[in-house]
Amino acid sequence: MSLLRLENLTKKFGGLTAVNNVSFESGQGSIVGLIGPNGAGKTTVFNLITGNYQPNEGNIIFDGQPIAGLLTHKIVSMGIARTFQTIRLFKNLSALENVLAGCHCRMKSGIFGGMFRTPAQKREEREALEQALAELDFVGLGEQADVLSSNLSYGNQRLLEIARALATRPRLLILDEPAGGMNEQETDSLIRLIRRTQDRGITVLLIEHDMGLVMEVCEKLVVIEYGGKIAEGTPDEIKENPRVIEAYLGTEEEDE
Amino acid sequence: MMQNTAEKFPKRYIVYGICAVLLAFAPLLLDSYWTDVLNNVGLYAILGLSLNLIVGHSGLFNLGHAAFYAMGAYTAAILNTLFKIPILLLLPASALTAGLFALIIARPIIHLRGDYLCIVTIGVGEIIRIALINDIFGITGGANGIFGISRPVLFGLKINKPYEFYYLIWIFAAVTVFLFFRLENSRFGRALNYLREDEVAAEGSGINTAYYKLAAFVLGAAWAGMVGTIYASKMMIVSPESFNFWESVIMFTLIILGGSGSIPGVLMGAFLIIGLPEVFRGFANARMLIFGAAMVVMMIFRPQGILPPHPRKYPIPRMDKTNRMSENEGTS
Amino acid sequence: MLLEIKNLRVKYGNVEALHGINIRVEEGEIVTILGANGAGKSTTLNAICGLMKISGGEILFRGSPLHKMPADQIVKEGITQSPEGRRVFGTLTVRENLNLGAFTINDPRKNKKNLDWIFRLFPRLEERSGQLAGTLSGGEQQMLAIGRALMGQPRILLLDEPSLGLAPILVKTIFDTVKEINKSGVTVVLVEQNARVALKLAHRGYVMEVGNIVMEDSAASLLSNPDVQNAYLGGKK
Amino acid sequence: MEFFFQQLTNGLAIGGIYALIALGYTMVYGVLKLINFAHGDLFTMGAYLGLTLLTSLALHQHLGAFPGVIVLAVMVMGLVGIIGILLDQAAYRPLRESPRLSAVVSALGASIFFQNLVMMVYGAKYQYYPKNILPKTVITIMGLPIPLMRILILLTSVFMMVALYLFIQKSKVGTAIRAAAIDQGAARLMGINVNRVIMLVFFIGPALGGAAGLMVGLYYGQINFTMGWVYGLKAFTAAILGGIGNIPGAMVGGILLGLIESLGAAYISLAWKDAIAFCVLIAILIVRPTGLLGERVAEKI
Repeated sequence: MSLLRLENLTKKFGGLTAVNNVSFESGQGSIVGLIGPNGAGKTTVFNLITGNYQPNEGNIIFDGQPIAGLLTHKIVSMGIARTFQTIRLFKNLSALENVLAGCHCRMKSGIFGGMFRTPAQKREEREALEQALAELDFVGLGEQADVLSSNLSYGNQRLLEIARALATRPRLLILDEPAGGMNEQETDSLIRLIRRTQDRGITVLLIEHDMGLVMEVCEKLVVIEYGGKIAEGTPDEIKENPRVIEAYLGTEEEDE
Repeated sequence: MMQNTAEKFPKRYIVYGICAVLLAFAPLLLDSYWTDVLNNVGLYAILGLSLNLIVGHSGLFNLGHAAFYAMGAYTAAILNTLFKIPILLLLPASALTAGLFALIIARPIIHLRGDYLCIVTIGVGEIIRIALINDIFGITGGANGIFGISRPVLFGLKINKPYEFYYLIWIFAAVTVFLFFRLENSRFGRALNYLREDEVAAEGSGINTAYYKLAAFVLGAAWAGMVGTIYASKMMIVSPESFNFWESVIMFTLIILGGSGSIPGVLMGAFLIIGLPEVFRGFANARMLIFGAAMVVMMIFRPQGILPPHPRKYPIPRMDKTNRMSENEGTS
Repeated sequence: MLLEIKNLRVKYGNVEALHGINIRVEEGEIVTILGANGAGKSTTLNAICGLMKISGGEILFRGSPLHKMPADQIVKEGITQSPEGRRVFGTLTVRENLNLGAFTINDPRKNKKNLDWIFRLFPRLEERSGQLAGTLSGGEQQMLAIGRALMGQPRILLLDEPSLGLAPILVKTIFDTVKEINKSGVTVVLVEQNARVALKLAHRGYVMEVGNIVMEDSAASLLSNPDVQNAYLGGKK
Repeated sequence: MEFFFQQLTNGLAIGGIYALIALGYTMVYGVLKLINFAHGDLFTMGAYLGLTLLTSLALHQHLGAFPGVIVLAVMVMGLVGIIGILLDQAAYRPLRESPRLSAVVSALGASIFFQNLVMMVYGAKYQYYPKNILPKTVITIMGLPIPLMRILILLTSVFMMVALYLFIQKSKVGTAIRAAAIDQGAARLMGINVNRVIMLVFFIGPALGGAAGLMVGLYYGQINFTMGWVYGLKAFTAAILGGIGNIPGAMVGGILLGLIESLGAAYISLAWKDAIAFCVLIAILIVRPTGLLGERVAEKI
């Protein structure tokens, strides 16, 4: 059963075709990796899914519903959350408040509730706070709730973005280079974090250059080059695929 | 270490308390001239608080707030002089007109980036002023404005003297502070801050940024409209020149000078910008010169404003370490 | 000795990012600085280039103190950088980018010679010389960033993560060229996260961890050092 | 036809003046991302310094009308340019690392300061340029009369704009200015002294603004200490109209705004003249949020 299905997705910027007729599916509960050389259009695919860009052609079906053309916040509330390639935290706010941003779309109170502190509003605030703290704990930042997000280390900032995304209670989590800037140990614990996310029933779609992580954690890989899909399969199949080796991995003369 | 900061009672609350008591008894100690100065301070404090939602919390450049102030003042003036509706009953009407007007003009331009939004708000402010001068629809009285606005009547008491206005204005200010304080510590207030910090990330976290920008504009405008009503009945006359560009600049400046996004900061800013030049009245001509230079110097030495906002507080319960779901303690 | 960093300290606000590091670079070497993100590698390079104020220690270039010079003077002394993230001038043409690299050199003949050399190293740049730099691919932008730094006729070329975000196949092309640049007499300081490739290229290496140098050795020894292997080379999986 | 032609040429002359002032906004914005709200007051200073130098030195009598005015213009531009550099050093340079809103308040403060300085030195009343500095010739083109003054203003402003454009596009220093506008850190790595670039920008922009002030004095004959705010606002509008940070954009925006205003005042309503300009601006920004020539860059996410 596929949760997310891309059908013949095409995106052009001016004369440049950034994404060219790409189709693939993410099964419910799976971990899918999107790999390919830099500039191949991977992040553009993510931006199309999350509504930051609108596709020129093709469909995006999430849970049976077409989502292309919807606004980003609407897509988030439908159950797709993401992290960013270049970390985009709210720098002047604490880690906790960053995660509370994710809780926002599951809350209801507005101007009136805020001004007059209705019982419903108070209950909602308390629940959001509990959930935000739980997500911080989940990624291992429970101790840093009070810390200004810009004061966190690089690796922890990536984790905080994941916590913020998880707080939206997604069914699909999209990670854009989550291991970027992490050392080996941090990457190892990231792998465990991704697995635990999957255990919560959340489907994961990720872009990553760290082949160790990709090969270990992903069940399926989709390879993109010059905006087009060139291969799709299990990590083992992809490792053997001659087109992928040529385009991406390079001829392995001596490495690894 | 995590601490339950909500339990601590910051010293600054004592200072706020003393200020509030001083304000409550100020008219007893001051003559009517200085009471009136404080009345102006109060009006600008509320205007500043309303603009603070837009500029301070949402980070939207608005240098045309006087337009909304004018909308409220003229709505009250027209309805009061034509239909003799009591001033205080017109507060909701003024809020509605100013808010609706903000909605109509902000809707198509709200997505513009900062500096572009800035010039558009200046432009809207100017268009409104010119429209008022040109006696648009034949109801604004042209360059002379509208005379003969009645005084507010509260529980049968006609508010006339400076000290009476003082309490009307400062009670309005106190209510504003109370409501806005709660608002900025709510889901709504946080949402404004998220979009100020990073709009793309806010939208990506599921926040309808366009809605919140508009909401900030409309709420800020509606509040400024209500201040306009009080102003109209205090002056008993409204004219276009009371709502020119420099009024918007004053509101904008007092926020930044006092502390953008901070309620105590905005109040402090209102005292400095409106009150201080009165103190230096003796300098006559050089007053504004010094004022301009002071703005520059102030920004150089304290760019975040005099009283920048404090981080919000949340009751973080102490957690049992053994219950941790995570396997790695956060690294530093 | 060409470049000597003695007990260098740098602060960001109140937080000290470099806690007194020592690095030496000899004429003609390729020296690599390894470490995870946030270890202070880029901070070190930016301190050398004068983009970052230092709070203690010295940076000596042939015995004269670099840390007292403004950034533009340091470029004139012969130290140029290809920065992290490439930072090409996107709305200027490739040619204009390269000319800016030669901003400090007022000899058209020299510039012509350098330009020819760079076009030999990176023929792609010549093909695209009239194009806006922002329209180049990631690999081409990296070539442009290196080419631009070479236009300043450096004695020392500082490379900050030239492999960042590039496909392995492109990384190889770039690193082969770096070797060639070094052979032509330019000393290279290479900051990398991709430790394996960097150590294969370099003569000597330093390993940084949270603002300190924790190891210093020849590249070959570092490559076979089990600690380094575990921490930076992915161990033996 | 003649009425239209008069409005057209008048609009072009005013537009040229707006464009010159707009260049100052756009150049500073390009390099520092700062709206220099005091720029309009530098324009006022140009008008007043022009008047002072004109009456005290009487160059037009010693050197002849045209050479005299040219020397005068050079002097005014130099002086206002220096004031521009001083303004930056005093009010903006200490704020380079501060939040952007603080710099805006500093700019507003500087504007209030300059405006009141001019008022204290010269008084609040209108001041008048001596009459007949330049011959009030009216020449006829294709049967239509046009004052020489208008042609001179238009030609001078176009000349300055073209010179600036070539300087920015073709010269080494001009390329350095563009580089600093894109990425200051990277520009410093090229060996560009960014502080010097900023000083240069704060010289050129105000110098052009000062020249525009002198032109207004010569063209209209009367000046006032508050004139900078109206002209400044119009020019800023022009810069946004063309796409701020964009030098050709400021020129196009300025000329366009001059034409809209002049024709709008003539054919729609004089009383609504200033409002028309803003309405056009808002309409254009709704359709093209980056201005006419502003590049539509997809934000990198």
